[in-house]
Amino acid sequence: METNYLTAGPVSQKLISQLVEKMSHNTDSGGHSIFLGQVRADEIDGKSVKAIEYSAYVEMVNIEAENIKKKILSEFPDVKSVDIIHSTGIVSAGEISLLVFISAGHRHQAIQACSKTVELIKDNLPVWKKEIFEDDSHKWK
Amino acid sequence: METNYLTAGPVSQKLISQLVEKMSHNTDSGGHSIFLGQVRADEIDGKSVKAIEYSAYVEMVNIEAENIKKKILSEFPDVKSVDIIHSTGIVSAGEISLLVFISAGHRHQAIQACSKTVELIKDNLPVWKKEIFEDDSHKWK
Amino acid sequence: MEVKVLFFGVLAEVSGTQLKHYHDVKSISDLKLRIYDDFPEIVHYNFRISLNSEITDNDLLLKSGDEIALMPPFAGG
Amino acid sequence: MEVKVLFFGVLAEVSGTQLKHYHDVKSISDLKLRIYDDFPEIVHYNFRISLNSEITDNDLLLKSGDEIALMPPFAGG
Repeated sequence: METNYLTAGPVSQKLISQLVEKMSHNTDSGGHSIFLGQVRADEIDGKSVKAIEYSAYVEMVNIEAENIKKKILSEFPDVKSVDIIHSTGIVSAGEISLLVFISAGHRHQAIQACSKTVELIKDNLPVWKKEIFEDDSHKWK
Repeated sequence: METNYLTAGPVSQKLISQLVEKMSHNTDSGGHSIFLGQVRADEIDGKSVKAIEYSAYVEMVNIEAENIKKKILSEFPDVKSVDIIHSTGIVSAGEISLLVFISAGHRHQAIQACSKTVELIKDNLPVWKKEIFEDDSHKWK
Repeated sequence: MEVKVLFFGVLAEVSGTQLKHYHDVKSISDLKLRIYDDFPEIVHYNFRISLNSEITDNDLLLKSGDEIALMPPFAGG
Repeated sequence: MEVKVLFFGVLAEVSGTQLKHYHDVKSISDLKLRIYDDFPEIVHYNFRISLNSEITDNDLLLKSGDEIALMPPFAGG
């Protein structure tokens, strides 16, 4: 169950830094557009979300994430790279659960491709989430 | 000449990490949209760009960046914070010269506000650049 | 013949399992009836079916080794 | 009276200076003529004028202590 797209627990600061570091070696990129999804401490029926537990259909995530990558690269010829990392398992409020990192020659395609990638992830990645409240009760989303 | 918007030399990995770290304390943010502008090793008339030297009208950068921040916060009520950092001085190819960091409750406004902030910066920040080539000749942009 | 059925999200909770093998099922519609028999609660939930990691709305025939997943609406990001 | 004139971008290179003080100038149009006298090359460049950090296209009157900047098209980002 190897995957380049899923990480156990939150997307770490270290992972984000490594990607930024890696991208800078590509001197024909002029812009990076990054989206970070973060777990909110939403209040629902008077109870505050303390974490989200994500589960995923791993094989299908790999297939769908590859499809998204291919789609973006063909639709945005100026895009040099597409990185997608989604959490599985527990991610606490304030922690990052999704990272999308697009590098492109110029800003417009970087920004547009990032936005589109996030939407495709929402629509197509087989990932589910369970909101866990302070009193350890939960709610499926 | 105090400024929150300009940094001498490239926008460092450390600065980017610090911003990501800081943002995660805000547990009512659900999305961060980040744009990083990077110096490209463009080839112009057969010569490769090795660095860009940025100069800025510091007082006016402060005023205009404040205006951009206010505009974004009023146009996008879901946006919690707007951070803008632009380089001055020499930034080598592959290094970051602009960072825009938007945190919002939800992804759509984060992404739209980031895109708009980048455009407002391009149009309104009094910053100039000089491309420096491998043979130390230069060209104003 | 044997197929593998995966339950995701709220359906894993409702069924009390993430994985169950079914024997001698001809088609997806046949399988669905068997699943509803085992876990009547599932009928109240909205979900899609994938066959070998590909979503399908058709009543396909099944063969030994097939992997079917019951997937509630995605909620990633 | 004395005003402060800032030259940015390529205009700093063309004029050979980033800052020059001018005395006894009445208005922006008056100042521009004085600058063109000192640096005739500048007439070939496209630029905007700011008075005390605010861009203006008008021929405003100047007073002592005013800061005027000659700004080629912005190229940040």
